[in-house]
Amino acid sequence: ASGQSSFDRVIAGDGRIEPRDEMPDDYRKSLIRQISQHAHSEIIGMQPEGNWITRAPSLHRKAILMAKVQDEAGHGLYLYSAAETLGASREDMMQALLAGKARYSSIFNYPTPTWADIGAIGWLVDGAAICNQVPLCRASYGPYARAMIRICKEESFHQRQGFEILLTLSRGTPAQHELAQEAVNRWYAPSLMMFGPPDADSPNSAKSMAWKIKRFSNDELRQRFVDMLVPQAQALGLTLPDPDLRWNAERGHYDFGELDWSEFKAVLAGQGQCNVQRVEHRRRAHTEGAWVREAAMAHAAKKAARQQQSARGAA
Amino acid sequence: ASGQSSFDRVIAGDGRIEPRDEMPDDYRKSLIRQISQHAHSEIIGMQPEGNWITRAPSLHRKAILMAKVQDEAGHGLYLYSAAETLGASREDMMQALLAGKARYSSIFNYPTPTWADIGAIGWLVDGAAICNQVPLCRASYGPYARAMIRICKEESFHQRQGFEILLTLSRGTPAQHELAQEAVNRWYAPSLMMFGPPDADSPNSAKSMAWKIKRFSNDELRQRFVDMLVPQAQALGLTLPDPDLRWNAERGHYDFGELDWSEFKAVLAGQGQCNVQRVEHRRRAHTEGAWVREAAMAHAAKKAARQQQSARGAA
Amino acid sequence: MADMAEYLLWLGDDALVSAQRLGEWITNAPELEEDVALGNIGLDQLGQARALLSYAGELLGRNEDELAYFRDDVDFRCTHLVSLPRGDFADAVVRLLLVGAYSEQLYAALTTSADERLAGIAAKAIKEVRYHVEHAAGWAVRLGDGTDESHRRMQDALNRAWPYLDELFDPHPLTDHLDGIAVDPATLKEPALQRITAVLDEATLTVPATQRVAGGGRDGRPSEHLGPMLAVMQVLARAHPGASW
Amino acid sequence: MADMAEYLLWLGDDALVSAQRLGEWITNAPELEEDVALGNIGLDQLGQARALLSYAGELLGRNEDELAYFRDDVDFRCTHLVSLPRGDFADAVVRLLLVGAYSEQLYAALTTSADERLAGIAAKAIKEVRYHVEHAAGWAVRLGDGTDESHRRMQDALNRAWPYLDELFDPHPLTDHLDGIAVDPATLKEPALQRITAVLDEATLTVPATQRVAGGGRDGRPSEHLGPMLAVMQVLARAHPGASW
Repeated sequence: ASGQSSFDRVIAGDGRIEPRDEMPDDYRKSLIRQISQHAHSEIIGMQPEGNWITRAPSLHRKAILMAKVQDEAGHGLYLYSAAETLGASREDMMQALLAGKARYSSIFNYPTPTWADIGAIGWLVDGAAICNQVPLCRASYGPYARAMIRICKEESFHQRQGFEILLTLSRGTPAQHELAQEAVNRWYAPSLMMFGPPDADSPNSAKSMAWKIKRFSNDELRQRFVDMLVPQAQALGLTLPDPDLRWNAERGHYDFGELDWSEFKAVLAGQGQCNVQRVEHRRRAHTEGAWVREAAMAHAAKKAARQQQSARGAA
Repeated sequence: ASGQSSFDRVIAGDGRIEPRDEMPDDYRKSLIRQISQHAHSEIIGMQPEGNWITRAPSLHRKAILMAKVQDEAGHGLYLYSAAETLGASREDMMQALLAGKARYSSIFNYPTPTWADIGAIGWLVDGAAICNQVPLCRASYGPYARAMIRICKEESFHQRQGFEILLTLSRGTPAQHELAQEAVNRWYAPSLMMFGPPDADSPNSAKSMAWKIKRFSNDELRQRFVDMLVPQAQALGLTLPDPDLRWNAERGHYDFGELDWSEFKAVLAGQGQCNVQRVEHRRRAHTEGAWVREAAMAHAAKKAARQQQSARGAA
Repeated sequence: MADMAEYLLWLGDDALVSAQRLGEWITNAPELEEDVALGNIGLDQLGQARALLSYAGELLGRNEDELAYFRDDVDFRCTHLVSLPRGDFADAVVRLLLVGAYSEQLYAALTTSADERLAGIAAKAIKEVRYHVEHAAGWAVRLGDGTDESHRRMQDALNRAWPYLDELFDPHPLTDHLDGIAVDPATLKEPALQRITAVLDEATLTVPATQRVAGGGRDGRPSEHLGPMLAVMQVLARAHPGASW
Repeated sequence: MADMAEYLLWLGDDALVSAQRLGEWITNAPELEEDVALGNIGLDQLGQARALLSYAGELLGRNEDELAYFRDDVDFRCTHLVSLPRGDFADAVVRLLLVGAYSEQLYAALTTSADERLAGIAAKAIKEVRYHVEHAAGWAVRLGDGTDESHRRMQDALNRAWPYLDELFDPHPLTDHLDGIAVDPATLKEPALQRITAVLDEATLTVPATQRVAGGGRDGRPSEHLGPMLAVMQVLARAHPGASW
């Protein structure tokens, strides 16, 4: 009971919960779910962009893209570590992902048919991720908050790089401009859906906010994102594909049209264009790498045995 | 002794030796060596051309190339069968090839960096093969002679197709013309070397000729080939890369320059550009297919067992 | 006419991309006999593609090679199933079975198309496709009911391919616009599935219970695998625009 | 100046093609840590390639992207070893070890090149390459002296790569023309082989006794694998000639 009340006190005082602190079981489970989903999203998110590493149209862009995809692997690693501080095992989390039982951000089930998608992912998807994640840098669980601080720094680089790709395309040849516009047309609505369903339909949000894991509602974040995008789209010379998008002086925000949640739900339910491909890709890489991981363990065991033996010999 | 003399009689009378006929051990061994080398050459020869199936520049050419490479697999199969009639096992021959112990025509250790190589292989390599093989249609060993008749028919299609590819390139854009000339520059000398070393250095030839397996010497065939090429090269509008090539009215043949046999010997000794790659490719395909072959055998055994059981049940 | 051309692209692109993948198998098959067989099947598919794309090209004022070599992936109209990466031999067998069973129904129905030229193409194709399905079915049974490893590989391959099957049968407004000429893909599903499940039964394989994927190949949303495949297929033709070969 | 540019292409193309192959590993590594590590190494190599190709480009009046994207395979100057198909992780480790051991000697020697800019590039590269060799050596030992399967795979990969090693050390008239600036590759062979064999010993692997292949990459006779690789690498840039990215 004293643990429970200390937890409440820390939360109320906007303090940080650390791994060894007591915490309610629900809090722990909810965090494991959220952090592992976030980790999986980083890992699966490597694929739609990895798709263009071999075809990046300049060496400069190739280097940036390789670094970005590599950053995402790094983010996945921090986040798995953060989840491990809560008692989850990386192996279990990975197995859940490979078995198709774990969630990851649905946005990565959309394909990247053109190079402009790399720009759109950076600008829109990473942009939405940042809006979502900046508040998480103040999440009540310490390891998660610290991981998010590092991740957000890198993500904002990524977003700027995405913006630059689109800007170059938008100001390039007519064919390049069209590629950019067409990618924005495809990624705009899905990126708005990254904030989750409307507040009215979001059952987990209330608790997360009470626990100070989440700080703003889905709809608040979505509005913030749209308000941020509109001037940036103007700077890009690209149009956001929403006829209902307009400034509302009264609200001091942009109004925007209804989103088609039925598609979101279909993708979430596994029927997106790439759901199967993404999980299958990960499964194949994991399976093909099994002999390497086994060998590394076998070698470590051999080495330890040898050291033990030579220590014994010396004694 | 009566077998030996009947063999001699058949040979002397330009007749055919058939699988069940008695034959000298040397004759049998020499034929197995020659036929299996020929079979291996067909199989390995699929690779330099197979290299362009996915990139063939028109659907018409892609279809012709696929059919050609497939024909070569077929030729390999006939020839392995012909060798099997002499008591060799396909499995043993294949293992010798995979182990790098069996010979195949050195010409296939040259690479095909450009599409024009597909034309040059057809015109020059298949052309040389035909010169070599047409006399083999009268070889004294029946199954070999019959396989060669079928193979030669198809090879002459292939040669014509190669000629057509080069003709189209030669009459095409300047870049295409240059590709064609450059490929002919690379394949001309190696194709002349396909007839084997000069007669003076060819130890096996005399016996093969006495047995009526071989009917013309290496140098005779090479001369015949050069005489055939010169007018065809003129028709193609391409130059054969030999400054010493000129008509000799006295001989009634074209004179041609010395060949650089040191390169030939290096390639033969395994140091060509693609020796390692060709055998490794075959080894990989064979290894990756092992589970399929095992399953086919296991299924056949199961099926046979079931049939036997149901036959027993019926009895 | 634009609708007709579009429909021909559906069929022609499926055939072309299938043939291109089979082309990757040549020199890589598990036995020489299979190099020959896969080559034959690829050639049949390529022949179908050429007939269909030539016809489409006449309607569009382009020839077969312009359509094959100078369209980008988003301009192709093939389903996702045919562009999946080569995979192992079990993947090849499973795809040949699934695509073949669909094509068998498709071409059978198209032999009575009101468009005579398409009916003629279908009449030739149906004979070829029947053989392809037979060939795939033979392997499916041998491998499904072979060793433990071959059974596992076949089931894995089936699980991988299955989510892409439904796209082949998706209804589409285009076929409504071509009444009597084209076939509503949805009508092909039941007989094709019957054929497939009969083979899987004999092969001791289980029909997967997996979710379908979205597809979109017919509407210019190709799989991510198509772009890299076309990069290789088109590289030489595009390096020499306007050249003859 | 043409000689200098040619020499820079030797080094730059080796680095670029190595980086391109490593790029194929990202999202496919046996563990996430290795996705990161291979990505790092690929980025280092890409950085080396860019420095070298930019320099070559200045001498030739072309920029790094024109050299990377608008040359055909026969205009590349990389050795065959770097363009071999991706293979399995053992192939990646072996090639990284072999190419790394060569590069380690090469860049160490070039730090004293009479060409200051090249010496500067080498001074940066040598630090990176030392790490790459360490990384490869660590894996070679773990896998060579790991399980029976990993030992077999490593030895197989070593046998596959070994025939291509000699080309790296082939003497060539070009380096004679660049006395004091370039390094005679033959002089690098002994120390590189020492490094390699020390690792193989610890890894319980056997130096293969296989024949070398002819090579020819320095003289415009690229491996057959380079063309298809460049088809993919260059496809987008070539589809938009003159565009900026």
